[in-house]
Amino acid sequence: MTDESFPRIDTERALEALLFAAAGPMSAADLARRLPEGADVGKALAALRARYADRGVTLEVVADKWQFRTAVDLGYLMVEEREEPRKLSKAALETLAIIAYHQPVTRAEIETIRGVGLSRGTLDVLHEMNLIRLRGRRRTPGRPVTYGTTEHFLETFSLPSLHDLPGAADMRAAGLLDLNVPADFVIPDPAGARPSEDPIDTDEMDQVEFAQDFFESAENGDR
Amino acid sequence: MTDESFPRIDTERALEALLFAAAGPMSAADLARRLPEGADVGKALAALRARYADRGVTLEVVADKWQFRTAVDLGYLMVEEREEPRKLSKAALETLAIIAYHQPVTRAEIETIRGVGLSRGTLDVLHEMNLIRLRGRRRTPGRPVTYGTTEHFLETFSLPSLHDLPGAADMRAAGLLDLNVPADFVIPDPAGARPSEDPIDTDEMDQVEFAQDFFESAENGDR
Amino acid sequence: MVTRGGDNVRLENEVRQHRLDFSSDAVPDTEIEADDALVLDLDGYEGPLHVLLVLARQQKVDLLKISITRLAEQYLGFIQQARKLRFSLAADYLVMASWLAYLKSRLLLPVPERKPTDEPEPEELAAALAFRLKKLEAIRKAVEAITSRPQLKRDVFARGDPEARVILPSSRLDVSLFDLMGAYVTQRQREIARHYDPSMRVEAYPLEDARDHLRDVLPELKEWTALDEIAPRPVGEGGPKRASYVASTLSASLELTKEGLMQVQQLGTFETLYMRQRPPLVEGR
Repeated sequence: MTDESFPRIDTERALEALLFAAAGPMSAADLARRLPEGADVGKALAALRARYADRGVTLEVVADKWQFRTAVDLGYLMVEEREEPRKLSKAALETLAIIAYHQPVTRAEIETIRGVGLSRGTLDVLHEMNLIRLRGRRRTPGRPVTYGTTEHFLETFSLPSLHDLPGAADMRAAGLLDLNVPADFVIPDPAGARPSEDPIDTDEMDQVEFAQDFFESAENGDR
Repeated sequence: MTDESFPRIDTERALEALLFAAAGPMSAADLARRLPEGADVGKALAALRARYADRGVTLEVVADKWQFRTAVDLGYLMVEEREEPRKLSKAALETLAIIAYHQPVTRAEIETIRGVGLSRGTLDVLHEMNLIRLRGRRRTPGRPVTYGTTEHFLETFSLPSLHDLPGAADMRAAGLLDLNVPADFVIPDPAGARPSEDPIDTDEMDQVEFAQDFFESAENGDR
Repeated sequence: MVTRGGDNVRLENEVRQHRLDFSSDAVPDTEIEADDALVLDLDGYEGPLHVLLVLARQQKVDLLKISITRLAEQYLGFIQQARKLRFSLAADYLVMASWLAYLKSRLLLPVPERKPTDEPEPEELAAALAFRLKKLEAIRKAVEAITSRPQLKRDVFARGDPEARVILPSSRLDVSLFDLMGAYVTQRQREIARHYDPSMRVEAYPLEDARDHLRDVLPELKEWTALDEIAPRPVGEGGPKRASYVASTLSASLELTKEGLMQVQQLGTFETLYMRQRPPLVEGR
């Protein structure tokens, strides 16, 4: 008991209620705003997390926010609640992984890593599932659009933040996330060799322009 | 420890997860069906209920079904103001503007200026948002009710007083007035002298509401 | 793109057919027996790089230490087999094949005494290819790592209790005084337009008069003169407005210009219009 004006146990209870009722993960700041002045949200969250650590419902950090979720080992009980996730093709999963680990990454870079052009629907599917978003434009000639992952991506794969992508640190250390290709690198690159053949490009660019204008709101729409 | 084949603690955890993720309240039988054989659901539910008794989320039984709910005393936390400011519809904004400049103004006068009938909800919305009020009754045949703006209206638009509503010169400066408006175009000074009115007494309010309903539905029939 | 997609589909179909023929459903995704390179599950292996990665794994060493010459042979073998079975391979596969054949030959040839300066060392190319495969493999591993995370709505479940929440509409209004003014003026102007009375004829400066006037003043217009100065001023009350004089004069000037009698020019949009008598084509004639 310090000089806290709002006692710890009340803070914990309030957080339990707020997190339980929340429609999605809540940040510590969101939570603090909903509590009386003087509540030590950080400490209470840590205490709650410990309290629920071995329960059937645990307090998890996803996308830098807090959320109650059922314990991983009890997933087998949840047959009725389970939603068969939409099956992503190998190409889509690979593209998603490249976007996740290399972000911000351009379409051309994705194609270079995979050694094959992105087929029409791949990015669409990932967009539609709200796993990826437009991040901005690369400051290189042509100002290509870059892609990154959404908060929903982190929520879906139970990741506290992008820093927690499995194996990312090792990959980075081994130079495997380096997008710079040596200048004398001349492996045939069918993907890069004919971007202008894709008739969808112009249409797509329009959409991209549009999306970028509304970049802020698009981002807010993630939630 | 009895001969339970599924240990108590596991049952409790499983129930926590099931009740937490369930779409609605679940009966003990529903729960038992979802658990492995030999789980003592009754005991585990009682234990869980005790465990959560003084938490921010409590386990409640309603009509023989179990459900986690936020603690009653924390209900005040659940009231949340939507963050996005409300937008006024075009019709509401236009009606508000006429009331502001022409107050006290009758419904018929508003309609004359607008050139279209007032739809039923428009005045209601403005009333509900506390932007307009009934001011009195015009001393003309039929003694129609007049409308004016509220204090809250002034606050919303950061106006010190009705005198400070921008006039024709301001509108012209803002480029809002067409150049072809006739010379006799006048914008009334809402704070200026008005035809005298009778006040509305409170018990008259009911009649007013009634009269208005009648009058509105008749009007809706017109369109 | 379209043809490539078509090829892929066809390729996949044929592979599937092939598998059905030999009733070998259980073709592993990634591990392929060395002598069974043809029975590649091409499902999801969209490009030559993916095939190379599968082949490279057969060498069972770190990708950075693979033998590129052997990899080239494996790949060429794969292409040969595929063609023998008349799989229609997308052009990418053949481009890769010829590049690998070239790389292999350069790796095997004795190092020339005078190196051509414009070509990279074959060893560098080989290393770059190996690194590229390593990158792709890393991404494949990343896919496994990500998809084996507890997935929301598959392994873990969250539930909001939105019924518990009472959402009050915001008391703030997203509206400005400017909006209010705008809304007011729009309506008043609509009202004016509604009360427009067509019986009140607007006096206009007749086009014929404007033309006659312009012809009269034309001989004096040796220099560029602003339209404003040329158009007559309204005289007395009740006649046409100044705007009408200007408009009719402009119309008339365009007619005269078309007839080749005068010239009109404007330096930019909304700039002053200047007009003058058309100078004779040849001075002094």
